[in-house]
Amino acid sequence: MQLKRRKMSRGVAPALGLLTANLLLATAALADPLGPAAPPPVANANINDDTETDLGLTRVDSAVLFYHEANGRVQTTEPMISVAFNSEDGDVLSVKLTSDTLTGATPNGAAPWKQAQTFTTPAQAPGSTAVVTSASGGSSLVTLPGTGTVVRQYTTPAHQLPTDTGFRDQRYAVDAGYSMQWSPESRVSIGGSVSTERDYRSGSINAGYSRDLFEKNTTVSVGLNLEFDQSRPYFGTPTPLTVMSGDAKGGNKSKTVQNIVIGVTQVMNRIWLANLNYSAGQSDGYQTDPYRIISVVDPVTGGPTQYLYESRPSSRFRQSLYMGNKIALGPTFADVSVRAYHDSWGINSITAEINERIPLLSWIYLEPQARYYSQTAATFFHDYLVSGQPLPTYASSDSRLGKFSATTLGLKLGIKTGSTSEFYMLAENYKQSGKSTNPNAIGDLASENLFSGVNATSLVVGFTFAFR
Amino acid sequence: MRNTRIRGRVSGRTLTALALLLSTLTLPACGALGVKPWDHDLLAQRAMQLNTHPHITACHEHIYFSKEGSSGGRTFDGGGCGCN
Amino acid sequence: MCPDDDLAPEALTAVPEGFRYCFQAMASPCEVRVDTSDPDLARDLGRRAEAEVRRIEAKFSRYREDSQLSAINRSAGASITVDSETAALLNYAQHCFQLSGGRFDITSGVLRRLWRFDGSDNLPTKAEVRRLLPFIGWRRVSWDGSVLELPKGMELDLGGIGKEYAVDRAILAITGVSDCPSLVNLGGDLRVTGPRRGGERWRVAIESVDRARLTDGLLALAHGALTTSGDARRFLLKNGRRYSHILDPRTGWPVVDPPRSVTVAAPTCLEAGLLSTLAMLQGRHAERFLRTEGISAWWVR
Amino acid sequence: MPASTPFQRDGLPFRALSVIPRRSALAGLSLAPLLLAAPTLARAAPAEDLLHLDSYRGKVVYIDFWASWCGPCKLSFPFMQRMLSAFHRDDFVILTINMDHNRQRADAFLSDQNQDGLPVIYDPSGQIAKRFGVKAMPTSLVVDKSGVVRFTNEGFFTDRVSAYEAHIWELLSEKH
Repeated sequence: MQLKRRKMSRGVAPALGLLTANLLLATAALADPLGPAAPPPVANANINDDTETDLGLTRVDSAVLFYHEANGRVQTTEPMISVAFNSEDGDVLSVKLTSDTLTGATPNGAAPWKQAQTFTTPAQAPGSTAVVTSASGGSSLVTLPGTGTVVRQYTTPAHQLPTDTGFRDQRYAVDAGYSMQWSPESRVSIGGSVSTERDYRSGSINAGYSRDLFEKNTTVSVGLNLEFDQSRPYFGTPTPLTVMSGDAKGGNKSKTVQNIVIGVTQVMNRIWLANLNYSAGQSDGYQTDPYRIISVVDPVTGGPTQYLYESRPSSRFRQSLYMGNKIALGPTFADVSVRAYHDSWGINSITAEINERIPLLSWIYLEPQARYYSQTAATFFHDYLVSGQPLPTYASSDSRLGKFSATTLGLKLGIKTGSTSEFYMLAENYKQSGKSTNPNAIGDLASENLFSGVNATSLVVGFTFAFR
Repeated sequence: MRNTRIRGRVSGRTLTALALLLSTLTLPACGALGVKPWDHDLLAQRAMQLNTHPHITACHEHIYFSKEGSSGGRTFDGGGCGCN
Repeated sequence: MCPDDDLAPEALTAVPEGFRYCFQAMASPCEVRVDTSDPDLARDLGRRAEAEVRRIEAKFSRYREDSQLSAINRSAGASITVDSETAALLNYAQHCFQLSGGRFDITSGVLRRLWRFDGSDNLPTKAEVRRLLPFIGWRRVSWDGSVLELPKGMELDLGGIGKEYAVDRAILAITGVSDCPSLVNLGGDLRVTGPRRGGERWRVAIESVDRARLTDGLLALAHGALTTSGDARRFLLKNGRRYSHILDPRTGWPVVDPPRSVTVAAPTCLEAGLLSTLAMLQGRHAERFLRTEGISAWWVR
Repeated sequence: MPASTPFQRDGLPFRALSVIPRRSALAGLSLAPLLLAAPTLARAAPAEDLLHLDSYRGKVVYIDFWASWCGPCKLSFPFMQRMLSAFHRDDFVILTINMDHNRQRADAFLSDQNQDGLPVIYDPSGQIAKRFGVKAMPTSLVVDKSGVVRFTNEGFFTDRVSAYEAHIWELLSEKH
């Protein structure tokens, strides 16, 4: 029986390709004959190899900062705790509490001199009879003859940077924020914060929007922040450039700060994530430090003739361009960033940072950190004013406004205690360095160390964990 | 924003111009960079996030804000404390 | 290609392009070339490929008494539920049967009882062939996608797709665990995972039909697979007429005047194998089939 | 019959020819998933008509591209597990395609999720994902009974699970 000679259908090859693919697809779905490639998967080979996410988890992160400046200067202890509630779709509600205890001596702005110097500050808050009882170490209460007002006086020995040890402060701050996935490609966030200390209050609100482009390789974001601060000096706000005295001063002063940050985060390649931020901030209102003074010195000897309360402009426009990079080099992760900053007070600065996170074992890593910073002086920065010369409109001797550079060297240690929990610790030294003696300073000031930068060590100890 | 802003010296304007130039240049170029969505394995690592330890970043912001003239960059710069 | 002998001392040998892992399976010398400088990786990938090839051989070779296929062939008409892999292969064979107008038929294996292609001239008689035809024909098999009933006396033979399927599966076994460029070659049916490091192409030797010249030319291959049908060693010669070992299952007789060998390139080994077999089954019209289908192929008349 | 001529192709003596077919065997061929890159010059067919999953004709197919490092992917597995048990094997098939470069991590992920039910196809080089123009992780494609990709879900959001499920019901209710 002769089978009918059916002609072979045309288009065999294309159909065959399809059939083959289906076959391989169907059979490929079978278990791999050899089973998993290697011995049963070991816990993450190294601690950096961790892609756990917080989706659907509540994350608690607590840390304490111990900050200590050399030679008796400022010292703070700052515990903080945050709780973040993560939904499974990326919405995050977070609250953070911070408290900050500050003690120690703060430079009062006067220049050192070859003789001891005595400074007089008010002891009674304006309109109240209460007297500062415990004038902390080194200062004493004196009743001025004639006026009968009680003032606080403290003396700085010769050749020493005048500092006021009368500072004790307790600050409390609450930050809250909510961010949500607005659409598969975009996120929005809103937030606010309140911070109070005995002589300063601050409140801010912020909002942000970010959008993913090019299959999430690029994220553009914009953030706005509006802040309202109120300076409430213990003994009222002194009139700028008036003589330092024990009299009660004026009332409180406030300022507003508006900020915008525009950022682009770009995946450069599989191991490199770059982030470019431009931020601009305008602050208007009272920006002077009510407790700081500036020495007016004798034009010949350089000796202090009087002390004036400092004065700063009432507006400041700041801009900075920041580029951060995260690079995965083999098992280590590098974080390299640079920032250029400029503001309307004449301060230009360059900051460069590098952190290298090196995994030691599967549960521990070390992260050496280094930072270099250098800034130019503000236009109105002076170590001192010269008696007899016309007073400038603005003048301050605050080292934060002077020309200096600083290096930070730190080491962070991370210990993984669970799939989503980690103990972390960072020890760091931050050292500012500037021109200590100024050869062409007036008279004997040339041999005094006018630089009042800090040399601080800080230790942060923290523990974070998450639960469903 | 009150308009009595002190005129920044030239370098202020150049910084703004530089920033705008950079953003206009980088954005279109961004399209060419990047990896396939399934090649984000290293980028998804926890250690690759821009802010792995928020509290440490906050401590740094606080210290540097109160000891230096500049601030900001990574996040909002802002006072929040009458630190001195 | 690897030495034929079974006693290859160390399966892994270094070659200019990296490493070559040799083994014997499916009655032919097999090699896995891995473009890497890491011998352990090469040995691991080689072993994976070999394990997959042996698994398929153990399951689907009709020469192995303990194979599933042999169990099916002994079922004498009983209904057998087959596992999903066998089902997928039977579906595939069924589609190929329909596509080829009945020319590709996995039930034509019984013809081997009559035909011995040893270069001699002992052809079977027409009567002997006619007596065997009732036991050939996929249409006689009842197959509903999971249960098979093979009539008594009939046999299945995955000869046309077994080796090619093993090559494709071996490639999957490799690409499943590594991006390392590799080549799997089972007795001339070969496939690459992709271009070699640096985008180079693989150089592959094609065994020609002319026994005198071992290799005929080199092919450079960056993607896909290559198979060759036709074989200089298996034919019959009777009063000047050459009978190739390609049998038309519908007639039980060798195909008339096929090319001596056809080599086809395609994305997968299965496609290349099927297309070269189908081309040979066209006999005289092989070249026309290859051209009209736009198949990239090389043949020798 | 002329003596055996060397391999003959377009009359060119055959030397080290690269595999450049005159008219590629794959021209117009609709490659279903697992076809790796076609020979060099073949045009890649557009992603849409690629998915003629012939052997799945008559079934709705849910294809999910995932990786161990992707947070939302982990959330999609319980959903897929539920869908697998919700519909009959003859009507509904789930295929998951793993994009991990490191197989160990994929297997570690699967053993954590104790996912033995869901078939996994390993695609470390992203061939399949490229063919389907995957733009996000995870991406799930819902294919109707005649093999056309009807829904593409980029990302996985738990508050859209009912929408994902509705897609499947819709396609199941269509006549094939």
